[in-house]
Amino acid sequence: MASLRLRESQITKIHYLTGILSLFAVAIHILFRLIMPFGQSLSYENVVANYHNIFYVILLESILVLISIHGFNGLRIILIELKQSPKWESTITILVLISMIGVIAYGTRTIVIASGL
Amino acid sequence: MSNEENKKVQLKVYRTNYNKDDSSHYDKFEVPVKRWTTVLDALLHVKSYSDSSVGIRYSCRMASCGSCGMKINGKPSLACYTKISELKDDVIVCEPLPNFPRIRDLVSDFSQFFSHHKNMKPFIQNDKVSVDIDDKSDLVEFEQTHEDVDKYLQFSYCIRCGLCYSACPTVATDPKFPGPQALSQAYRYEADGRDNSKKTRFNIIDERHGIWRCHFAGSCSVVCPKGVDPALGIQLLKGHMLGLSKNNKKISTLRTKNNE
Amino acid sequence: MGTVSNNKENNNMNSGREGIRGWLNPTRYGWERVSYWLQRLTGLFLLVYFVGHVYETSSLTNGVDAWNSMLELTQTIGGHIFLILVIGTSTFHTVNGIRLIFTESGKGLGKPGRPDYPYNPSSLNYTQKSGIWIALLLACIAMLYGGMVLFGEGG
Amino acid sequence: MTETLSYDIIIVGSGLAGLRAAISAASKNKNLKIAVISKVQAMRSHSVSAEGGTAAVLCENEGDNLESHVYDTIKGSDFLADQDVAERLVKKVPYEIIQLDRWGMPWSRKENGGIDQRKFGGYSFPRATYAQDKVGFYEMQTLFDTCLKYENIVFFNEWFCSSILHNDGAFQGFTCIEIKNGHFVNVIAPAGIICTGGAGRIYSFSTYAYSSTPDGLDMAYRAGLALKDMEFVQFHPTGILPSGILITEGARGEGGYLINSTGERFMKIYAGNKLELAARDVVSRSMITEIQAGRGFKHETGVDCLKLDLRHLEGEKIKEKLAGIREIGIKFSGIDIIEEPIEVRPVCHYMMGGIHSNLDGATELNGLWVAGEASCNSLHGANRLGANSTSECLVWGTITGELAANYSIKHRDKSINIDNQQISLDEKRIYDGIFRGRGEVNPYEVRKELTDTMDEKAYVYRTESALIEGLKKIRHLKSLSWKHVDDQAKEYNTNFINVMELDSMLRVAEVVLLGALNRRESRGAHARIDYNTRDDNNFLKHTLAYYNDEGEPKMSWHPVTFTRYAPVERRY
Ligand SMILES: Cc1cc2nc3c(=O)[nH]c(=O)nc-3n(C[C@H](O)[C@H](O)[C@H](O)COP(=O)(O)OP(=O)(O)OC[C@H]3O[C@@H](n4cnc5c(N)ncnc54)[C@H](O)[C@@H]3O)c2cc1C
Ligand code: HEM
Ligand code: SF4
Ligand code: F3S
Ligand code: FES
Repeated sequence: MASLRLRESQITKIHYLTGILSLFAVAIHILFRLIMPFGQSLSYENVVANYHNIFYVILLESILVLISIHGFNGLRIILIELKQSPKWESTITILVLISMIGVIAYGTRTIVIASGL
Repeated sequence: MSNEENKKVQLKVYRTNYNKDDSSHYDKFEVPVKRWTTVLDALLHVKSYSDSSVGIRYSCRMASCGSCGMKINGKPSLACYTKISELKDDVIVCEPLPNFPRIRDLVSDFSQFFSHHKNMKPFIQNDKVSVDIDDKSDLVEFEQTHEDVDKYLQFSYCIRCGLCYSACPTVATDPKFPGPQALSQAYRYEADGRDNSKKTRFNIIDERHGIWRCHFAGSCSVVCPKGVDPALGIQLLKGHMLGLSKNNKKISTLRTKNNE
Repeated sequence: MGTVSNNKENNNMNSGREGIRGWLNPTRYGWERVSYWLQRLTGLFLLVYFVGHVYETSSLTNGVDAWNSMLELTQTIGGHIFLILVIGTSTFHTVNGIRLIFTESGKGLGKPGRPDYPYNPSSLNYTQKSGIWIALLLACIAMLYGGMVLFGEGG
Repeated sequence: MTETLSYDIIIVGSGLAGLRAAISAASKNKNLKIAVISKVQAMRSHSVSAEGGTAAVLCENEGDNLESHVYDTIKGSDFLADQDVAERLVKKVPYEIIQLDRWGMPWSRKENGGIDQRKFGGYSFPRATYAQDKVGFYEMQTLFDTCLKYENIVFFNEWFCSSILHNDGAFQGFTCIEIKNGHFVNVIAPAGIICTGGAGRIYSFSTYAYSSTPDGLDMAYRAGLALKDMEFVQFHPTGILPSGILITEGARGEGGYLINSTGERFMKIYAGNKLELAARDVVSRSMITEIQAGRGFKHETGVDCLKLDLRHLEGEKIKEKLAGIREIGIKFSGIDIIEEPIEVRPVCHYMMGGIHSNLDGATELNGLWVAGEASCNSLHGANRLGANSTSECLVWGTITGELAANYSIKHRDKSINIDNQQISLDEKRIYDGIFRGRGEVNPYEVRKELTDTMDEKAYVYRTESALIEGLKKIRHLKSLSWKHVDDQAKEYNTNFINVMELDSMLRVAEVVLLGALNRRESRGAHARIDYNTRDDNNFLKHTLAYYNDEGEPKMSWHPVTFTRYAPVERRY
């Protein structure tokens, strides 16, 4: 386990990188919705249609992964600054990891089903 | 000017003695002030003529020893460096520095703060030149230009008053975080060309509660009375550690005597 | 080196730490502190929204009715206000986040040098402050725009 | 029974001298356990306030030489310096400067990357090594940080030493009060070094930190050691009003002028060659003469003063080399020295006297050394040259640290039998006499009167009648019932410490006045109006004062050591 542990500087790099990458990904995601009138963009057919475009699927999946990593790491940062004890910290790390994986898995499930892969 | 002659202000001083389970409270004192009266002067006036039991730490009275940090009207400040006339207020509230364990009244415990500093290995390490002079007949100094000195000089003038430590929001919740003072000292030695220790300090601060717990809140630099700008040192150090900026210090070598 | 001190009877000493109140109050110490506070708050808010959003879209898997009833939930005044907030916070968080990535790598903070009295720390310079102001401004503009789009279309 | 802690070497004081001694001893042998006891936190010692420079001969190939530094020091001392001591200082100090550089001292640099030096009063070559105008601060920081390398140095921050324990002429340890919790603790060791610094707080108008009280001197004095040459108190020409904070001599070294109310550079009358850069005693006397002749200014507090003019230096030069005093001027005097001349007045700045010691810094007690301003190895004689004091602290810090380490290693295995009676007597003196005393007079008022008396009666110029009045006043104050501490808490009781300090001030002030009274001549910083010339026939000797339980201090004399330089008249 210990060898798997990332240095904080590496985590910080990942945090910054996921932040920047998700900016681009989200930008495209939103653009997709702005190319048609806003109201229509949310209709079931349009949304599902999007899910059948493989590039869009990859885009969505990467947004999901990037933001989950970035966001939950952000949460971890805040929580370990709040209270310090080995127990609290490992609990936090594990919980955050589980939630992160959970959200990614749950989102991926949506993508997989909706895209009919 | 004449109404300034007998001007008085009210000093509200935080009082408590933790070992005695005193409940904390504020005592109020009237003190005469002049144009140049500092908060320290006023407190010492109280101590001499009103209540000798007020606990304060002080020494140099010229902002160079770092003893007299306290929260004055809500802001961490040096008592000897804050003139009452500057505060533009008739009530001066003195409280102990936040984020330090309290001993008594305005006196706080600095042991943890000092040990953070010590953990940074704040001394020159050099594997090429012996730092301790062995041969006393061969005395040469390191060669450093003005530019070399300017890289670290600013951070050298930290008087360890702890004001930055008490203003930092991370320190407020994380006692393991070294704090702006210690981290800026780590940068001071990293930036000094006489030090060529590679990455030892990086390893010390690249920890879960290390340098990355600074989020550039900048409050440390806001309160620093000496222009140290710890926030700057810390961010520069982060840049070096991320590999996003190069530490462009020149490794100093000993001067050769005959090139004068 | 060590330091001698007798800590036996100091167990009840008040730690003096400001604790969470330390960062809950952003009104002291200037704009950088505000930026720090907003970056956190917006980050947390976005995380909540993000998790919600992932849950929201999962209704896709349950067919068109589930999706539409989920949409109805968000197409309310409250839902729109929430969305506008998301637009604002994400704009601020993104713009300020990019600024922070630069500053926290030591860029744009000025160079160390001899400090002259009265001291003006170079890291608290106006480029940085305007970065914060611009992020705030853009967030407002984005919210206005978002409001126009959302409420403009018969919301 | 009081608690006892045992170490190999105890250093009292964490100023320049104390820290240098600690490093010197610690590097000698990694197994020696070294205790550094200080009544303030280590880095808060008075030495951080030193501004101007540290004198050393570094540029021999540019025309400086060791002999010239020796002679300048001796001439500055008005020939009362022990000449072998001056020689030793000059020989050793270049090493200290370079060693500090290796340890990270931010010395100011020349264009070629070497260490720069500036002019200082009384020297025939620019010899003051400087780091902006915060020399003492940077030196302290460098030494303190270097101390952190040594695991065998232990700091006792905020411990107040009250007495020396000794037996059979040998040092044994100190009794101390841990300020944080009021505990009374003995710290014992075979070897000790006293580095408690100067005592300038016996004057009201003083450049010193509030912590510079004579408790260290008094501790030695009560243990039967002599105080030497205490009448020689240096008045620095440029203290600002009203606080007494120092404007470094470096300001004149960089080219500042002293002007009187007619705008004249009056120093040309008194020291035609060196002008403002004559030795400090000369400049201070000239200033008082000007003021008495009615050519002074009145400060808004009503005190007479003169002005220091730095306007003709460029702003950039001031910002680069005198940044600290510019800040001090703006903050504490409301004057930016780039734009306006600043009001100054001679101010108590240094005590040439101290605990009697020999060339090695050894005292009359075996196993006890003194270093720094607390010591009087007679380096400075009747007047110290600026920048020679930090040099002294460094050199004798190193010497005594090494000697104490050797001594301690030799005497390590001998067990120390402390005399419990001594301890209980001391406890009685402190707790029954002072802490639980029943005085009615406010000790802070007594202190104020004492320091005002010193300001008035033992200032730059002295007369027999004033000194006698002063002595009477001090003895009167001493006899008042002031011994009591209002604050009876144990924890961080600064009231208690203040009263302990006052106790020592009263004794040491008496020695200063008595010494001044006995020395019927004018020499160096000691200027008597009624005996206005130097009298080498009768007074080319050091004053010694020994404590006497029953009454007046016992005064005696001690010869001056000469090597090569015969006394001549001093001119600048
Ligand atoms: C404003 C100013 C500027 C100066 N500038 C210069 C300069 O430019 N160049 C120069 O050469 N010299 C200068 N000097 C003189 C020089 O600074 C001092 O002589 C020197 O710093 C003394 O150092 P020290 O180590 O002997 O003692 P200090 O630094 O005074 O330290 C004394 C130590 O003893 C401790 N102590 C005292 N009593 C007790 C006790 N009872 N129990 C425990 N601890 C105790 C104190 O806590 C302190 O740590 C200046 C002096 C002043 C006042
Ligand atoms: C889109 C571009 C984004 C960028 C450029 C970005 C950038 C950043 C940066 C640089 C930080 C670190 C701040 C610091 O160290 O103090 C940060 C923190 C954070 N971000 Fe983002 N972020 C982005 C999007 C998001 C999103 C969508 C979320 C929500 C899921 C999010 C959640 C967080 C959280 C919770 C923090 C922690 C707050 C803290 O450390 O103080 N971020 N972000
Ligand atoms: S960085 Fe500034 S505020 Fe912090 S301890 Fe040093 S001098 Fe004080
Ligand atoms: S206040 Fe704290 S968060 Fe960083 S910039 Fe200063 S250390
Ligand atoms: S008393 Fe030294 S900094 Fe205020």
